[in-house]
Parts: sequence; structure tokens; C-alpha cells
Amino acid sequence: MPAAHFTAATAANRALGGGYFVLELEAAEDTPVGAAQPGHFVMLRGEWGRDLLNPRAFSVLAAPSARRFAILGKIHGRGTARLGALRVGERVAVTGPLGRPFLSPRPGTTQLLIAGGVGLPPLHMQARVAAAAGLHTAVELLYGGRSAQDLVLLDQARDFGVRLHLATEDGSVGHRGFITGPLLARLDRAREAAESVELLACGPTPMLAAVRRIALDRDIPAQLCLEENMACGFGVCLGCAVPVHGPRPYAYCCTDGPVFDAREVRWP
Amino acid sequence: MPAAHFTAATAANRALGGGYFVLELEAAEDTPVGAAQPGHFVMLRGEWGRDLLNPRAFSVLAAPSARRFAILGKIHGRGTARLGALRVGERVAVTGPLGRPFLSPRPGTTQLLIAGGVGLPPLHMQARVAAAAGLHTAVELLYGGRSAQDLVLLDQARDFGVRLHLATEDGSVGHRGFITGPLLARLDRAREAAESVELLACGPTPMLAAVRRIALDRDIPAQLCLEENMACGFGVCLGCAVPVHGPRPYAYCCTDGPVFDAREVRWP
Amino acid sequence: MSAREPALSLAPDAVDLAVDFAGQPLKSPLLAASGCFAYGQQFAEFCDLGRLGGLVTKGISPLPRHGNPAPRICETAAGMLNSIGLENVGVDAFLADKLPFLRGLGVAVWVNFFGTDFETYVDCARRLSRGDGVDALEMNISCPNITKGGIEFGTVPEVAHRLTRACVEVSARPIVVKLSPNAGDVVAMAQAVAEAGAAGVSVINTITGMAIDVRSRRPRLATTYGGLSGPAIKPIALRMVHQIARALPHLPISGIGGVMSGEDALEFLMAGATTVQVGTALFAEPGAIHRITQELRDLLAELGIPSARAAIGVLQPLPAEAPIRPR
Amino acid sequence: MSAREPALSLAPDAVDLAVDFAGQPLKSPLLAASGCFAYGQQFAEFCDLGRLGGLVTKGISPLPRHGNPAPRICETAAGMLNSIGLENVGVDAFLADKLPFLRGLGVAVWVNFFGTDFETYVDCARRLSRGDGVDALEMNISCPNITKGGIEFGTVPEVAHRLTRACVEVSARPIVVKLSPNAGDVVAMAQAVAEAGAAGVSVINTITGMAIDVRSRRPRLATTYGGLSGPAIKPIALRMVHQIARALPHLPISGIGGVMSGEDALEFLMAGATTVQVGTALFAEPGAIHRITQELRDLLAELGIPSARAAIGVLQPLPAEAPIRPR
Ligand SMILES: Cc1cc2nc3c(=O)[nH]c(=O)nc-3n(C[C@H](O)[C@H](O)[C@H](O)COP(=O)(O)OP(=O)(O)OC[C@H]3O[C@@H](n4cnc5c(N)ncnc54)[C@H](O)[C@@H]3O)c2cc1C
Ligand SMILES: Cc1cc2nc3c(=O)[nH]c(=O)nc-3n(C[C@H](O)[C@H](O)[C@H](O)COP(=O)(O)OP(=O)(O)OC[C@H]3O[C@@H](n4cnc5c(N)ncnc54)[C@H](O)[C@@H]3O)c2cc1C
Ligand SMILES: Cc1cc2nc3c(=O)[nH]c(=O)nc-3n(C[C@H](O)[C@H](O)[C@H](O)COP(=O)(O)O)c2cc1C
Ligand SMILES: Cc1cc2nc3c(=O)[nH]c(=O)nc-3n(C[C@H](O)[C@H](O)[C@H](O)COP(=O)(O)O)c2cc1C
Ligand code: FES
Ligand code: FES
Repeated sequence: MPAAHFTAATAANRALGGGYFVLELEAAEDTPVGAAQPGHFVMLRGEWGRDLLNPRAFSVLAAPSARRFAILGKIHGRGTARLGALRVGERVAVTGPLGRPFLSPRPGTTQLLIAGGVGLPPLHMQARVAAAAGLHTAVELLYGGRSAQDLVLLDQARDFGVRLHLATEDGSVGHRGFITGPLLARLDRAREAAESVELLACGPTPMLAAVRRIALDRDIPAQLCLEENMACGFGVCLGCAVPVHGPRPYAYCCTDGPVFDAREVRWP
Repeated sequence: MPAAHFTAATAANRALGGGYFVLELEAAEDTPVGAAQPGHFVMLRGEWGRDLLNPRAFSVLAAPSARRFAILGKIHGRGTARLGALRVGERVAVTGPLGRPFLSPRPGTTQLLIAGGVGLPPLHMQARVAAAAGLHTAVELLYGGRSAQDLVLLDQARDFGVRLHLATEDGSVGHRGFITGPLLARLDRAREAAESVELLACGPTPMLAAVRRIALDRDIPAQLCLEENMACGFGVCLGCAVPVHGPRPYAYCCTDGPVFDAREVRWP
Repeated sequence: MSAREPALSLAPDAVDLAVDFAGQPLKSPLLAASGCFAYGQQFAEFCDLGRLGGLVTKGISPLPRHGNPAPRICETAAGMLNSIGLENVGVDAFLADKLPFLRGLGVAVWVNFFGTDFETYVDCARRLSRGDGVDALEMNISCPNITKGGIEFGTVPEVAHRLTRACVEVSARPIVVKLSPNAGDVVAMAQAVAEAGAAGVSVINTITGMAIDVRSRRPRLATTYGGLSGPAIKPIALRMVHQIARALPHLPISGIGGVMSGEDALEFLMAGATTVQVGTALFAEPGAIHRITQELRDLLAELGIPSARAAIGVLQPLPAEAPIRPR
Repeated sequence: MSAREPALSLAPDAVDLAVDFAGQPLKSPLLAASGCFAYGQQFAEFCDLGRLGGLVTKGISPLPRHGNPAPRICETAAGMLNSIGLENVGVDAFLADKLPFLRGLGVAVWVNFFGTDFETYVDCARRLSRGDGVDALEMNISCPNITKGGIEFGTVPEVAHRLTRACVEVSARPIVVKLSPNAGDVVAMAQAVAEAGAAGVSVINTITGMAIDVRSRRPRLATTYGGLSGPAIKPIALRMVHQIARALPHLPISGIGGVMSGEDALEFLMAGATTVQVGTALFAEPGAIHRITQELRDLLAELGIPSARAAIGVLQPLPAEAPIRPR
């Protein structure tokens, strides 16, 4: 998919609590981000002068039109804090869409979408796209966070009609504990029913590591959406190395990923 | 006068056209800036992270209360651009009041206040203070700029009841040419009338140099309010050296000035 | 009253941006810096590469290199650190797969290269300089991210001299030596490589730095140290360019470090650089060089400077103060 | 699912900030850096000076110095350049007029000093070290702003060794040598002065840089070059501190360069510094050290590190990757 570099204006910026925000950006003309698929990401940078030099990566949450798209951000450091504080009309430089997206559901296989915290957006979009294609039964969303306020955009997810499994570490919503609990239970049921499943996961690295272990142990295909520090997002800085098995020791999160096959990733 | 370092909130920020803006700042508690005199300045810095490291110097324009004060800024580089864009409620770190102010009018001497462009604020305040003390006849304001839009806050100046002499380089308001034209005419009249006058000037360095020449040639006392790059504003960085005559080759704009006796300044 | 200089403003289109670097003509002084442009293809979707003055490839070594473990980059105040580890496809793959694309662009192609020892440097220079479409070689003697050896190439003038001479002797193209700011005396380094036959110098490469994640108590880069780039280093880069230009007025210099705007580029020209490279700025804005070129053109026009050439080295000292006379 | 480290958070009040530098106790590791604090009086109206770990005076020379012409400072990206020219009141006026105020504060007083040649360095060390209330001398061997000579003091290890030895011999107080980042090999410099009897090193002084005003075609500083300070140089400073700490684990280091927050200070401690100096940050925020001290205390508490001492040099390498196994 061709990418573009363009300026967009803040069309809306809604705080969801817990540091989460949905930022909607609108360009003056059609942009290729309108055609983004789940897992595609954009690099964003506000008009910040010389400090905070590099743009920040965000998965596309939704692209309702060829000019407009949204991201779900969580305030982490200085860049996300500034993006979370953008006011309507303020401008942002955008590069995207970038990366290789998640693969679509295949007939006869259920995709279990495993989202941890701010890893939600690409899976939320995957559920949206599946629902729009009438495939809402082909995907289920497993979504975990620390507490109730880490689980955002649930109403929309419910509207997609996909099955939801929730978990919070403090037990305030859904299963008490990590999302891997409901995942293992679900996989047990799938095994009993000889159901073909595939895992799609995005979230904190420890969660991805746990999902990967489970996938490798049970020999289930898994697509992991990884994060790595990025300077460019389009394959020129070579900064976003991901250790992989195979002839080359490193792949690039931005151009080879961010979605990787769990077997490919060279983690301990 | 003791200075303080404190945080103030933007209470109002009014664009006047031509890049000029009046920024009103309000602190949560009383501050010594409330007692600022004409020529005193403050160092201002917004919440700018690591770039634009140093605060910027601004003459106090008015201090209507012990918590509130105003400056007149003109957009020049990146710092003034950011200050000019501050929105109500945004916070600014303030150090002040700093420096040595203009001397007050002495009985029997007329102070000619010579302002060039954004050099207006300390002289505007001098006129305000004189008017408030019933001394509006003891001061006259000579104010020059490139064109009409460089002459700001005229209504207020008229309200003070002080005599105004205006000049613009393009002749759009007042005398056509530099303000030194009306000044020389005024000085000629003073000489004829054996009137005792004193010059107080603030503005671009070439204007100050011209005023200084005139003062030295005619042996008229003159106080010049100078600008020099400043990092601290309170005498510790030693960055704001002003070449002076006398035992020390340099004085400091921030602590020895910004107001200097014209005879003291070591200019060509 | 304000003394404005009689700014003989010109029409931007009347400004001639062309420069000559070591006898080779370039359309404009602005080049993409090594390691920030990969081998160029990725930029084709963002901008018209034919409008660059030129480009410098990622550093090429005789054999392919895989680079360092992650994390390889992190941000710092007005800058970033990288320890990519000089990952590249190697000479053979470069000549076969990458060079054909670059040669078609119609802009100056400088191939950045390095070896891991004396022999591999020379080997690399010999082979790359014969590549069809290569205008010049930029020899990277400052490889902060290679661990074994190599540090003397970039810091000891005699060693740099020997290396440069050997490479110049076998090279079919001019060699521009890219200097390390980590050397104690960058002027001595420039002089050493100039005397060895370098056609020019590129100044500067990244400065070695580090950052720590206090929460994990670990360095932010897997290699602990990395190279600092971006606006943070611009004052240091500019100083080194100026020092070299003053000491060696006939040696062409390609200025590099933190260029983000046309004004930055003009600072480098005025300090004595003939070309100016843009690196880190390309990450946030793939079309940065086009914007910078336009800004440079507009600024030269505004200042009444008819050409990029006319701006090179025009820095004047400040006027002296009046003498001290006791009052 | 997220693996949070078992952060044994402590109450901030339980954190012990005291450190020992070369055998001398300090209440906290945070000192005001030389040249950014003058002789202290100006700060008294903004903050309680008794809460500092210590302070380093403006550099003192045997005779008063008037400094350089204006402009002496300018801002750069996340930093600033200065060429103050080491203006100071001289030894006699310092001892008579400035020291009494400092000695009353109850914090460590380090007197920064320099000479214009070997003899004046030694003379300065002898006289200042006998000042009542002086805890240590910080010897500035990196004076980018003095024009005549002196460059070797800061860049040639043997010269620095001889100078340090001579000053240590006549000094009644420990001598901390402030190193120049402009030296090619800062570890060699640290080693040379340590072997000559330096009680510690301060790392780093400003890095020589320049900036140009393209409109006037002139340097932004009257002296053309000046010293770069501020967050821009932090990665370089941190790297130098870490290199020295690794090579000379018993040599106390005072880390300096771009410290603006408690997190910055903790980075320096973790890299191996025992004290941390705050310079440029004081200009925009005279009470910066108090804020930074509080932030450091809170951060240590949050991370479960019981004392500043316990943070010194705790940097761990990153865990290794899994080995490569072809799929
Ligand atoms: C492909 C991809 C998709 C992402 N999608 C989202 C998303 O949809 N929503 C969201 O909130 N966050 C997302 N992230 C993470 C987001 O990019 C980081 O949270 C953000 O860069 C942190 O910036 P900061 O300035 O707040 O933090 P700081 O810690 O101040 O950032 C400093 C530097 O570290 C880099 N960095 C820090 N954390 C990360 C990280 N986790 N990943 C990459 N770079 C990092 C930043 O780019 C920056 O250069 C994504 C990351 C990647 C790689
Ligand atoms: C005592 C004093 C009083 C002042 N009063 C006013 C006022 O009332 N209104 C107003 O609009 N301006 C005033 N100025 C000038 C104002 O401080 C500068 O315009 C401002 O610092 C420029 O900042 P910038 O970021 O926009 O420009 P930049 O050029 O981006 O500034 C870069 C650096 O240069 C310094 N600098 C640039 N120009 C000046 C200058 N003329 N004086 C001092 N430092 C400078 C800045 O402090 C900064 O560190 C005053 C200056 C001084 C010294
Ligand atoms: C990610 C990255 C990779 C780089 N790789 C190389 C390289 O392979 N060879 C080289 O000579 N310089 C390399 N450099 C240095 C740049 O070419 C340039 O000298 C430096 O970044 C300073 O310029 P800047 O501030 O504009 O980025 C690299 C820089 C960065 C940021
Ligand atoms: C205006 C100014 C004056 C300085 N004067 C001195 C000095 O007299 N002696 C000295 O050793 N260092 C001097 N320094 C260097 C600082 O002490 C410090 O090493 C440097 O600024 C880096 O720290 P920072 O980034 O926190 O400012 C000066 C720095 C500045 C900005
Ligand atoms: S982020 Fe630059 S190559 Fe991936
Ligand atoms: S501005 Fe720092 S001493 Fe005047």
C-alpha cells in the first residue's frame, strides 16, 4: 500500500479517562490512510519545534473516510502527552499508512483477537472490519487491562456483535487476572470442539511473550503486532530491529511488521 | 526591589496586529511584580519542555494589581511566537521584577519619553505613572514606528493626558520619518524656551544610538533602556554585558540596567 | 528609527543554487545524509528525488552486516541516539541491486563506505568506485558502533592519512572523508586526510552519547553507547566546519549536523561548507530536503545573495567595540 | 497481562540523599554548577540555599577578569552557547567579599578556579585552598574562552597530569579536576589527573560550538566560538561519566550536563557519578535544584532505591537476545 506524508488537522480529541484518548485527524484532501487495514500504523508529530524530534507510531483505529482517521492513544511520555492535549484545529504531520497489516479471517477458522491495554486499536479495527463484512462470528475479542478504566471503547466493540471476553488484573470487570486466563479456557474449548483457531495479539511485550509461548506450545498459528522504538516508520533508519529466526537475524518492525508470525520472532 | 520566581496563568492575550500582543498574566498570590516601576522587566518562559531553554525578557507594561501584570510583546522569533499564541489559562514561569527602573520626573524638568516600536512598554508605563501622580504635564511621549500598525496602545496613552508626538517611516501617521525628527524639533523649542529637559528612550539599538548622540552633542541628560541577550536576568550568567566607560569595561544589562545613563554606554 | 540593511531582495527563481564540490557540479548544495536515506527507494513515494542536490547512501562494507541488537535508537533532547551497527547489504548486493535505481535519478550519488580493517577499506574503495553511476565515495572513518578496533582510523591523524592515501590510490572516483567529531583535533584530522589526497571532508558524523532508562536501570540502547544526531549537535558541527574552513580554505567541506531548515543550511554555507547534508530531519519529514531547498532559495533571495556559491564562507567577524575611555 | 517489576516503593522521606564525595559528606548529591550560580547571593531571594548539596563558585583566577565583548550568549536547540570569558572578581576579592557569605550556608563549597599559565594555576590553588569555608577546589582545565594558550591543559594528558600534581601539592583541600569534553580521550585525561592526586573529576564542561546570524552574516557570539551547555549535551556528558566510571571505578565523579529533572540526575548517578551539578537549568528557574532534589527523592522512593548512594553506578547491561536458530 502506498504511503503519504501530509498534514492533518485535529478534528476531535476525546479523553476517555485513564490517560486514553481518541484523536481524530482530518486532511484537506483524500489520503491513502483512508484505505488502512487493521495493523497498519501512522507516524504522528505535532508542530513541536526541535525537541521531540521524531514522530510517534500509532495503529490506525478507524478510517471512516478517505480524509479522516482516528487513533487510540495512551499517555505514556512527552509525545503522547502532547498529542493527548491537541485541540481542535491544531495540526499534525502524518506519514502513513505504514507496515503490514493483520491477515483477514480465513473461512472455517476463528480469529481470537487478544488485546492488552493500548494494544486494542488494530484488533478493534479487525473486529470492525470483520463485522462490516458480515464475519462477526469469525472473530472474538479477548481484552485485558489492569482495571475497568483500562478497557475502553467497549460499547463500540459490542456494537460490532463480536463475542467479548474481558479480564482485569483487579477483577473490576470480567475475569480477575491476565487475559491469558480466558484465552487458555477458550483454547481448551476449541480443542474439545476440534475448532480451528488463530491468535492475533497486540499489547505489552510480556503479554505477547505469553501468547507466543501458548501458541508455540499448542501449535496454533499466531500473528503478533509488535512495538519497537521507531525513528522513521518507513524502513530507512533501520532502528526498529526485531530479532527473528531465519537467515537474517533481524527484521524491521516498521516494514516487515508490525505484525509478525509468532514462530518467526526470536524471543527467549 | 526583591524579585520572585513564580508561576502565573494567562488571564488575557490580545493580538493588536502587526505581531504585537498584550499578554496579561495573573498569579495565584500577590507577587512583587505588582510593585514594578517603569523599566523593570520580567523573564518569562512557557511550559516548553527542553527546547527554548532560556526565558525571554519583557518590560512590565502595567501592573494593575499585586497579582496581575501585563506586557506588550512583539513576535520576533520562536519564543515570542509561543508567548503570543498563549491561551487563557496556560501557565508561564515568571521571574521578576528585575533591573533598575527609569528615574522619575524631577520638578522643573520635562521628561521626553522616546519610544521606538516595541520599546514602548516602559515609557508607556512611565507616562501612566506620571499621569497617576498628576504629573502628566511633566512628560511627553515621542513614539515612532515603521507604519501606523507599529503604533499601538495610543488610546491609552491619550487617556493619560500626556502630550504625544508620533512619527512613522511611511508617513501613515504623524511625522514622516524617524522619531528623531520630532525630537530635534522639540529640543530646539526647549532650548529657545530655556526649558530643562531630560530624555528617556527605549527602542531599537540604532534609535538609541541616535538619541545618545543627540544627548551627548547637546549635553542633555538621557536614560537609555537597553536590550542584550539574557539567559538569567538576575546577574548570575554574566551573559548580558553592556560595554561601558569607567573602571569596568562591562556592566550588566539585567542588574546594572536595563536603564543606563547615555554617557556611560561605550558605543562608537 | 531603525537601520535596516539595504536588503537587495531578489526573486527566489533568480537564485542559483548550483555548487561545485571538488570539481563536480551539483544542482543544489543539499544532500541526503548517509544512514538516513537507506538506498533511496523508500523516499520515491514521498518526493521527487530528482530535485535533490545529491544523496549519500547507507554505509557499505565489503560483506553484508546485520547490525546491532534492539533497541537501536532512542530520543534525546532535540536529538536522537542510534546504534544501528552499520547494517548494510554489502558491496556486491549494493552494486547489483541498489545502484541501478540511484544512477537513474540524475543527482549526485555519493557512496558511503567503511571497512573493518585497512585491507577491507581499500577493497571497498576499489570496488565501489568502479560502480556505474557513482560520483564520489564518502569514506566513514568514524564508526562508533563497530566494537572491534577501527577507533584510530577516526581519531589518529597519521592513521587516517595512511588509510586515505591507500584508498585514494585505488579509487576511480574522488574520496570525501567523513570525519568523527569524537577526535580531539578535527582540524588535524582534516589536514591529514587532505594531504593524503581526499577530495573533501564531510563534517560531522554523530557524537558518541548514551541515555539511561532509570526504571529498568539499563542503557536505552543495547550497545550502551550510540551516535547523537539532530539539532542538539548543530552548534558543534558548525564550529568544526568553520575551524576546518579557516585552516584549510581550499578543501571542500560537506557540512552535516542537525539541519532542519533553510536557515540552518545557510549557516553551514556561511561557515564554509560547499554542500550540506540532511540526516535525522528526514525521519519525521521524508520531504524535508525539498522544503529546506525552497527555504534556502527564499532566504538567499531575501538577503540579496544571488547564489548558493556566493554564500559559501561569507561569515564576517563582529565589529569591534569602541575603545575604553574612563569617564 | 503486564510484568511490572516488584517496585518496593518507599516513603520519599525514608530516602537518604546523603553522599560522600572523596571522603567529604554532602546532604544531597545536587550541586549548583560553576558559572551558573555566580557567588550565590543572587539566589538567596529565590530559594533556601541551605537545602543544596553544595555549590561550585564561578571560576576564580588570581587577578580579576573582565570577560569578553557582547554578545556573550545565544540560544541553540535545547541548549545555549556562552563565551563569558571567565569573568570573575579574582582571588583576593573572592576571599574577602564572597566567601564569607558562602561559608555561612552550611553546604559544601567548591571553589572553581583557573590560571592563565602553570604558575598562576598553582598560585590560585595555594591561596584559595586556604580560604576559610572552602571544602574543595574544582580545577577548570578546559577554558574554551581564554584565547591565549591553555588548550593543552585540558586536552593533553601529560600536561594535565603535571598541572594537577603541582596544584595538589600546594593545596590544603582536595582538588577535583573539571574535564573538557573537547579532549579526544576523556578517560585518558581522567586517569592522568587521578594519578596526579586529583580527589575526583567533574564531567563535563561545555563543548565548543558556534552559531551564525545569517541576516548579519556574523557569528552570534562576539568571540565566534563559545561553550555549549544544556539538555542538548546530556547524552555526551552521560557517556563520558560512564566511560570514566567503568575505567576508574574508585575515582569520584561529579556529573554535569543538561540536568533539568530528578530523572536526569538519577541517570548520572546510575552511570557512576557521586554528585550531580545543575547549571543552565538555573537560569530559567532559580529554584531548579530544589525541585530536582524533590523529584530525585520521589523517584528513588518509587523505584524502591533506599538512598542516593545505592543508586551510584547501578546500571545493568541489557539482557542478551535469544540465540539465532534457523526456523
Ligand atoms: C507499530 C506501533 C503501533 C503503536 N500503536 C499505538 C497505539 O495505537 N496507541 C498508543 O497509545 N501507542 C501506540 N504505540 C506506542 C507509541 O508509539 C508509544 O507509546 C509512543 O511512541 C511513546 O511516545 P512518548 O513520547 O509518549 O514516550 P517517550 O517514552 O517519551 O518516547 C520517547 C521515545 O521512545 C519511543 N518509544 C517509547 N515507547 C515506545 C513504544 N512503546 N513503541 C515505540 N516507540 C516507543 C518514542 O517513539 C520516542 O522516540 C505504537 C507503537 C508502535 C511501534
Ligand atoms: C530588558 C529587556 C526588555 C525587553 N522588553 C521587551 C518588551 O517589552 N516587549 C518585547 O516584545 N520584547 C522585549 N524585549 C526583547 C525580547 O526579550 C526579545 O524580543 C525576545 O527575547 C526574542 O525572543 P524570541 O524567542 O522571539 O527570538 P529569538 O531570536 O528566537 O531568540 C533567541 C534568543 O535570543 C535572545 N534574544 C533575541 N532577541 C533579543 C533581544 N532583543 N533582547 C534580548 N534577548 C534577545 C532570546 O532571549 C533568546 O535567548 C526585551 C529585552 C530586554 C533585554
Ligand atoms: C539512524 C542513523 C544512521 C546513520 N548511519 C550512518 C552511516 O551508515 N554512515 C555514516 O557515515 N553516517 C551515518 N549516520 C550519520 C549521519 O549521516 C549524519 O552524519 C548525522 O546523523 C548528523 O546529521 P543529522 O543531525 O542531520 O542527522 C547515521 C545517522 C543516523 C541518525
Ligand atoms: C554562562 C555559563 C558560565 C559558565 N562558567 C563556568 C566557569 O566559570 N567555570 C567552569 O568550570 N564552568 C563554567 N560553566 C560550565 C558549567 O559549569 C557546566 O559545566 C556546563 O554548563 C554544563 O552543565 P549544564 O548543561 O547543566 O549547564 C559555565 C556555563 C555557563 C552556561
Ligand atoms: S522505524 Fe526506521 S526502519 Fe523502522
Ligand atoms: S542575564 Fe544573566 S547576568 Fe544578565
